[in-house]
Amino acid sequence: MAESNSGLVGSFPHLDSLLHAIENLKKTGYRELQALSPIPHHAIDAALEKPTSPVRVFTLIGCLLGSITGFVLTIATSLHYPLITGGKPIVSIPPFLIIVFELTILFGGLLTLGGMLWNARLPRVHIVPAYNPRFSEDRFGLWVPCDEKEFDEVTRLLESAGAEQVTPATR
Amino acid sequence: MELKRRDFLKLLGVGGATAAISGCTPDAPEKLIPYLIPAEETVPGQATWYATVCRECPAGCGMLVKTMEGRAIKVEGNPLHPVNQGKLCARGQASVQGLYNPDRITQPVKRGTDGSLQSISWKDAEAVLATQISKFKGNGNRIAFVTPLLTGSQDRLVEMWLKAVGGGPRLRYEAVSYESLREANRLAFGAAEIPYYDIERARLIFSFGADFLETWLSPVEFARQFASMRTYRDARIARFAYIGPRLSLTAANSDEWVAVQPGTEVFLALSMIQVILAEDLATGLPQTETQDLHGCVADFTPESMGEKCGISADKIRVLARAFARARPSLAIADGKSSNGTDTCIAINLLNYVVGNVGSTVRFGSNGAAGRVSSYEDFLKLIDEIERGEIAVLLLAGVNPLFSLPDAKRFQDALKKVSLIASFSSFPDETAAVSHLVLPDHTFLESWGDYEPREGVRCLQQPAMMPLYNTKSLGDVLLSVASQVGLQKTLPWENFYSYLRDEWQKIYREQKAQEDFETFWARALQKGGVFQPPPSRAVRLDTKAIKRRYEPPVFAGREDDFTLIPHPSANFYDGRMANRPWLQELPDALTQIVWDSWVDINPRDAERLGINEADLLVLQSPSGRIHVPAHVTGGVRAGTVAVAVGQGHTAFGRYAVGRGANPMPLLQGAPEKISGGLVWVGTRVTVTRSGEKFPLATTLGSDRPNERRIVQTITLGALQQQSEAKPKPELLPMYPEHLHPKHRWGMVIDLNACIGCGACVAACSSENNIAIVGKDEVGKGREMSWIRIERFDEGKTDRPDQHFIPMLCQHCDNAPCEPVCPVYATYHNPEGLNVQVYNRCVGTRYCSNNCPYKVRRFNWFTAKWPEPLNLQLNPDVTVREMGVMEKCSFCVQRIRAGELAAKEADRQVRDGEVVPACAQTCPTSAIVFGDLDDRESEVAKLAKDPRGYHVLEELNTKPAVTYLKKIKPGPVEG
Amino acid sequence: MEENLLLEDWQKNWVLRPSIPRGLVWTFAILVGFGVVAFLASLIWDPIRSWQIYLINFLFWSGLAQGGVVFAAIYHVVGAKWGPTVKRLAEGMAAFLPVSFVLFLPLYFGVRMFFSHVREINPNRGAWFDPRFIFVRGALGLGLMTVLSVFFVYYSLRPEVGFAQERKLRQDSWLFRWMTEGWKGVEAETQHGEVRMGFLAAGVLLAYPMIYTFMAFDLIMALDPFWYSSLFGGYFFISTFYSGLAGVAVITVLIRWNFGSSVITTAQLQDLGKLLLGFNLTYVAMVWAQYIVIWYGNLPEETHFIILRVWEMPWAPLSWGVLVTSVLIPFLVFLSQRAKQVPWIILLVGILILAGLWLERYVLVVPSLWKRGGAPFGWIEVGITLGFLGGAGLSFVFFLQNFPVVPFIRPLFLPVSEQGKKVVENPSGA
Amino acid sequence: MSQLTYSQVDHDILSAMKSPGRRYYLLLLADVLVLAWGIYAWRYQIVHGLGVSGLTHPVMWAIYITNFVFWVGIAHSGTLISAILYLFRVRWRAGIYRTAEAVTVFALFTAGLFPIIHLGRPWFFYWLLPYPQVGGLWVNFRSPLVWDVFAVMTYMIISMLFFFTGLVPDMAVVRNRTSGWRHKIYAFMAQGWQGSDRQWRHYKAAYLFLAALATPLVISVHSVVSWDFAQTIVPGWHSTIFAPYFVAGAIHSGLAMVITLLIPLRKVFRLDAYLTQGHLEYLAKLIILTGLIVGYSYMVETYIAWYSNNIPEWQHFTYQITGEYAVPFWIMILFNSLVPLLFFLKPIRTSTPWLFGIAILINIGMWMERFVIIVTSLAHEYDPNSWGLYFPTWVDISITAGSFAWFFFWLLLFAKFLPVVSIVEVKEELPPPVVTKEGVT
Repeated sequence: MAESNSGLVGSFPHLDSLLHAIENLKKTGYRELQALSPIPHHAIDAALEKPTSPVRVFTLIGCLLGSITGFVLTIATSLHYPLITGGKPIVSIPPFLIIVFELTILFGGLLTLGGMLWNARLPRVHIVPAYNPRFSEDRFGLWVPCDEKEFDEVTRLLESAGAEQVTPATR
Repeated sequence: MELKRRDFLKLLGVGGATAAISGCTPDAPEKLIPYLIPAEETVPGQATWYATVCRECPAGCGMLVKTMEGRAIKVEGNPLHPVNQGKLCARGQASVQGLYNPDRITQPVKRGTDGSLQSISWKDAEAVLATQISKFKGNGNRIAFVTPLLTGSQDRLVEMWLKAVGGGPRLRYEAVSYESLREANRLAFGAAEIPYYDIERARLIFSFGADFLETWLSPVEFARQFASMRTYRDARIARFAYIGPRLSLTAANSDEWVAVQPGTEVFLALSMIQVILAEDLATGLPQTETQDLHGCVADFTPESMGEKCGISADKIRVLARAFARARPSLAIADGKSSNGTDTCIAINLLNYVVGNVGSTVRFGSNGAAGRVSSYEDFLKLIDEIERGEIAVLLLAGVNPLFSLPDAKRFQDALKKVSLIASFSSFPDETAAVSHLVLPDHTFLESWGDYEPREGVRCLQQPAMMPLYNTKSLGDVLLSVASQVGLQKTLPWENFYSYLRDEWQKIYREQKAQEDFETFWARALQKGGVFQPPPSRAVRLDTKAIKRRYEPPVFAGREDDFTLIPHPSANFYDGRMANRPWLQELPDALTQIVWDSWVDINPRDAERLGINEADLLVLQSPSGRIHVPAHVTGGVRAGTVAVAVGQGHTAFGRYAVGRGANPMPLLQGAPEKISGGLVWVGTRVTVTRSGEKFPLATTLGSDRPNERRIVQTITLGALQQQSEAKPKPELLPMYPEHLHPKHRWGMVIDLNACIGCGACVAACSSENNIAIVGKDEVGKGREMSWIRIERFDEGKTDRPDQHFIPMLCQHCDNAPCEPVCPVYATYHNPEGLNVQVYNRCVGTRYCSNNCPYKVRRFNWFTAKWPEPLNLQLNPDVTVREMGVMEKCSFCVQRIRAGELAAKEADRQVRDGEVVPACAQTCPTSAIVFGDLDDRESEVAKLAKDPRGYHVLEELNTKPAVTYLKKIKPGPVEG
Repeated sequence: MEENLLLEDWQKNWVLRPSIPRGLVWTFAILVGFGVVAFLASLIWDPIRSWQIYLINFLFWSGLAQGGVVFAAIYHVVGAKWGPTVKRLAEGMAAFLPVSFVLFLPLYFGVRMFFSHVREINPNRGAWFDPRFIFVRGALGLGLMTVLSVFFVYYSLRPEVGFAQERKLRQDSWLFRWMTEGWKGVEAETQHGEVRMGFLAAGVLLAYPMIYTFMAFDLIMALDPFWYSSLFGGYFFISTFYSGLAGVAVITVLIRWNFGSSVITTAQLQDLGKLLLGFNLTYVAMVWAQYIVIWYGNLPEETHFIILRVWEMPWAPLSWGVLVTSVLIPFLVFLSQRAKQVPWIILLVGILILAGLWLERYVLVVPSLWKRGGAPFGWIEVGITLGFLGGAGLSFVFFLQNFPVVPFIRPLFLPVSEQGKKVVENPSGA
Repeated sequence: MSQLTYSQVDHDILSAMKSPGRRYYLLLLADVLVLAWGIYAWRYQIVHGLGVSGLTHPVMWAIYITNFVFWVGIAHSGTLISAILYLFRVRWRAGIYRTAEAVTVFALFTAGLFPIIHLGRPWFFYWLLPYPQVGGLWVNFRSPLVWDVFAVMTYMIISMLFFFTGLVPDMAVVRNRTSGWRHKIYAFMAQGWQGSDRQWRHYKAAYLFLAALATPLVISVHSVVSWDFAQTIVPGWHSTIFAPYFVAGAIHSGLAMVITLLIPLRKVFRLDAYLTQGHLEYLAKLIILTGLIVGYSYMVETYIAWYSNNIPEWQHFTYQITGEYAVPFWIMILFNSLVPLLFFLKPIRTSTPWLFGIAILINIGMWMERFVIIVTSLAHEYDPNSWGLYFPTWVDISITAGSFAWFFFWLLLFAKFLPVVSIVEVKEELPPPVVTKEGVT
């Protein structure tokens, strides 16, 4: 993403002030804001107008892959080495369906996790300087990408909204 | 009889038998043989068969020994042999475990002055004997010789030898003997012999205590005849009633068990005669004789006799009429009580009045059992010993110290003998007191011959070179003879040459066209020279009949229990107790293994507060034993029964300290008339010792619990249905699968099965079944692939027992297969349910899902103490710890048969592939073959109206079809 | 949102009642008539056909109604709050229960016909299969079930009806006076009712599985006296509950068109969709759990029932039809989030499920009884089925016309516990 | 808990992770000793063969499989609480789901051992895994045991994913408060979490879908386990109701186990504010439900055994209630379906001692249930001649004891090294800090 590397981080003790700040900044035309919070909150997502996560697609693909694998595995191996057991047909679909089901879930689960890591850009070794440990505890952070000449304005907007401190940070 | 192909194959091998002594066979089988130049008939992986004769009991069944790489691994019946016609009993099957018994005496031993045993060379051993012999040579019968029942050349050699060394007396000692029978025949018909009983032809049989399916005379032969007599022909079936206080296996196979008071059989017989004569049902008697006879039996009215015997008068009448009307009928008796001879005479008369003598009872064949020296003679010998008249006592293959009632006395007497030489192959009780042991070969390693009855001359040839440094009795005698300077009288350098000379005589009397060598080779191939039993007419000596028929007398307190000791089906007189297979072969009636027990009636048990497995004390005037109780309706109230055979104090690891030996309880006086041992003549006090003695049994519950595993059909019902009713066709859940080449299957006729267990022993021998011992069996961990299940449908005090061999059913829809995660078991294209040992990881899921519970799991690594491992069948995998195993329909034999057929470029013939169980089954109850082949016997039998599948409702589609047991109901007049 | 209803809205709310076209009522009435005629005619014409289709419809419609009430009961027990109107509509389905109880009585003759042969086939269980015994235990069970359900609904309605009486919000009627005997003022009544409903709901939830299990065993499983499956009872009451849910969904959508989305929100529709999806899976799990075990075990006494229905003509296509309509299609549709929010999709799927489950009852019952060729379907079947439809329709219309569809008392007069707030509903009771 | 603040939450929960005292180490030591003994017993069995256990013909399965089913069952409640209740947006799960999930994971560790322990040739256990073996022969997909392999493996993987995904944000908190090697470990587990809105968005989505997948999975797993029995034709095993019956039973025992663990946990770590009596009461209510389902199953099983006219089935039932194993049977009836009904009484389900006691009884009862089902059915099968009994030996018992030690070993570590209550989810339950009156909706 073409984001500029410098920016400011506002730290808020209250959720609603964070939301105000987002509103104001958006009004003033700042984009690509990034909120940092100890908990997820739908209000934040709403304020930032982020699209719904594409992880669901990964899950779907995983499930499809899983069931296909299940069918191929069971049927192909049975045909490759056909042994009659208990008079049951070589390709006994009912038992195979159980394998199919389990693999569907397994692959679905794995790709879901994969999808999350991929989309959330995890794992990451370097944590952005914008991050402040208290953002995992009891503070809400807002990172505004902007260059030096915008600093004052942004700082004003953040503080007016109720930021207790505003610090410059690079990505 | 025509030769089946596979029999012929076996016989081919025999051709080279002569090579056995010319030393071509590798002498030490456990040594690896380099096959660069294969020895004549030892082709690696190729079985060679030798014909010989079974010497485990006096019956003299023909035997074929399968050897591979120069070692005997399996025995089967000789199909050409008139006595057993290819069948063997469990004991016969176990003879290889005698050969490979880990406790055999491997070389001569001498007891030092301090009583310790030193092993010495044969030279020295024979020298010791020779010096003693020459010392007492000639000066008046100082040398006594006791052998088991020998016949033919061996017997003559012993006689000659003893004569030559001026010795005597000579005894043919058998613990199980028939003096009363022989004597009764002498008195009644002037023929002191054991006649030939034609059970097959009889329409009705009364057995007065003769257990002819287990131990009596020639069980295998009788079992075969019994089965064929019992077959359902033109809507009829011959009946069989057993008269005696104990429900033996034989009795369990009867239509009716008449549990009379012990020893009163004679009166039942007499009153039957009385009825027959009174109601004028006799046949083939001149009027005068009839009246004459009637005179002697007039007082024996059913009423008076009835309560003597403890049964109703009407019953007697019914039996009598039935016996007279069924033509021919047959009555046989054992005569083991104090009035045994009277009993047998009465039975003779019974047979006589209805004209059985000459038809189902034929004299002239002179059965070998009749040549046994009487028990009285042995007592005489003991007297002589006590008087110090015997200096040298030679004991060859007999164990009187175990089987004599008053063994104690004999043992004390022996102190007076300066040399006791035993020729025993095993460290038995008798060998344990001998000064010198000159171990004989087992019969599988030695030459000899045997004549079970006139006209049946069996050749006994070694199947392999001796396993140990042993020497055959004949050879020892001859070499000793030469050492004491008797070359003139006994010129032969070894027994083999002597035997051939003897057979020259037979050759001459045969007046055969071929030269001797061919005759000899053919004899070896066929296992001997066989002719139909000669028959001789006899007349009844009425004087003998006019006698006072004694009531039985018993030693011991009046109100005590009558003791019924009986030879055991597994151990005979105890000589088989060192065979692990037989120890682990469940007793047919109790499924108890590795032990002995006393049968006691529930009513008595209740009275005395005795429960199953309470350790009881049996006290008789002459001795006492401790033995656990088995509460069963199989003995008449007031009697207790103990099997002979267990309770050895010496005899190797498998026999020592197991169970109890009842013989010491017997008061041991001989029967007045015949001089035989009175078996049923002692009363014992039964008390609880307070201890428990857990008995190991393979039996879960013998109640059918409505599962209909054994199915029976009444004669009436059978006569109704002519052919099998078509079963309602079920809609299949899965598509059907086919068997392109073969569909191996089996039919088991429950009407023929007598529950003897020969199949179980044969299976163990063929398939390397592990022996697990008493404790493990107690936990249910026995390994046998086939078992005889017993279901008891009668009241507890009147058992009605049915037997069914249970083995893997090789189901089309086998529940065991699909549950295996690793395909260790599956259904092969020939219809076999195969078990792949190498795949098995041991989840044991298959066993859980097998409704027939025929799968066996290897809980531990199986052990075969040296040299028992030499018996292992190289064609069958020895299974590892942790894998499942089960009946394979003897797949190794199937493959062999298919291979033979392939080489000959033809189809597998019906009857060409026979599993071990079917092969040995004395009654041919088991038939195996290809169900796809419409012409095969098995396919035909499978359609029999009596056919059914066990647990049919489970839709497993088994390959084994059972034929319902026919229940004709009790004997009707 | 019910929390901030204002007092003046009540009047509106009360008056707010679905405008039911007269035509609809008449149609239902005509259908009933048609059904009765068809039934009576067929009794002479071909009694077995009329009785088996009668049984099928009885099972289907009673199950449907009962399922609705059970849903309401669960909603109550777990203290759910997400859709009072939906719950009220579910309660409304109880209106058919008394009718269905009455409809069970004539079934005695049907039962006698069905089980006439059993004694010979299966003597050991003859007494158990005695038609009188089956009928009596059935009647007792259904009676209990109906009483519990109706009283549960009664205590839910009583405060509102009484309140309306108090405020003269609607013209007086005998029904209302009877319903509000001994009125103790709205607050007391509400509190009191709440307690009663708690017990009755528990009663309904305990009785329903047992009674419907034995209905399944007696009126369906026993029709084939040799077949048995221990899960069959559970399978059946899950199936009826599933049909109940579908019914609720259908009604909810219809009412929504009538009232607009202010009363029944999209969120509520979506929740209904989720529930349907959940029970769709539960239902298929029940079918599967029975099928796989019987398929694998391959025991004739079990398989014959399945084989006949799944692989033999003419039943096979019907059985597979059940799976497609009541399981497969709904599953695929409801996988999508959006589909659960579109009323007409929910309506269609709901109807599809109901049709499928009706067919399921047909396939369960008919092959056991019908020994002639083909699958009986004609004017008899159609007629009687429509008759039942009419009956059910009328009774529900009766409910709509007499009782408030939007509950408004409880939110006002019931203090909501802290925990109560926390519990978002958990209708499966899991 | 509305009076709590965010930092208070952090402090309370993290204080449980302070370095442990002597009591803890003693407990750990005792546990490890039992574990070692169990391992010795297993080694003994591998060397000498399965014969050293009480297993025999015909009872080829006994308490090893009992333990397997028992532990898989224990696992289920964890997934129920963390996944199913999550889907139903049940808020009270927040306090307990972390522990419940830990129970799931560790129970699966334990359960997974028994299929190997009970093998005749455990050194070949990998033959059960799907890979081409001799001649391209794979496993037999028709075998319920192979279904087991797939089901349990999948279950183990998914529940671990779920567990660790749920941990990530908390790990960030711990990371920020630790230093040195601990910091490194937690930093790794936190995966560089910083709580940006993007991370949260995808995280929540993933978590939701994992929950949605885990729900049908948990049902399937115990159904598959039940089919190990139901697919056979063994009287007492072959029954269609087994799948739902086992699932209910599994959750029944699982909930009981969670209660048994939570009660000491909240006591020791003083987490009463987070694991309230209310939580336990909800669990008790769920136990009523599962208990009723289990009871229903017992009843229907009996009815069908009678109704079916199937002689082995009916005799099996009568054997159960009267035979050698009657005591375990009646224990199972009493503890599983009758005792839990006491929870209908509010005073009982709100009293900690009662809760604890009854939970223990249910654990025992559910173990007995599996034992009864497995052993009695095998002991009296179709062929009366080969009926037999099973009695455990010291080996069976030691291995069983060892398995419990193994489970608690992990649990003890968990209690010290990971937050036993989810920090983030507790915070989510609190009203977010705001300045304005009406708050944020």
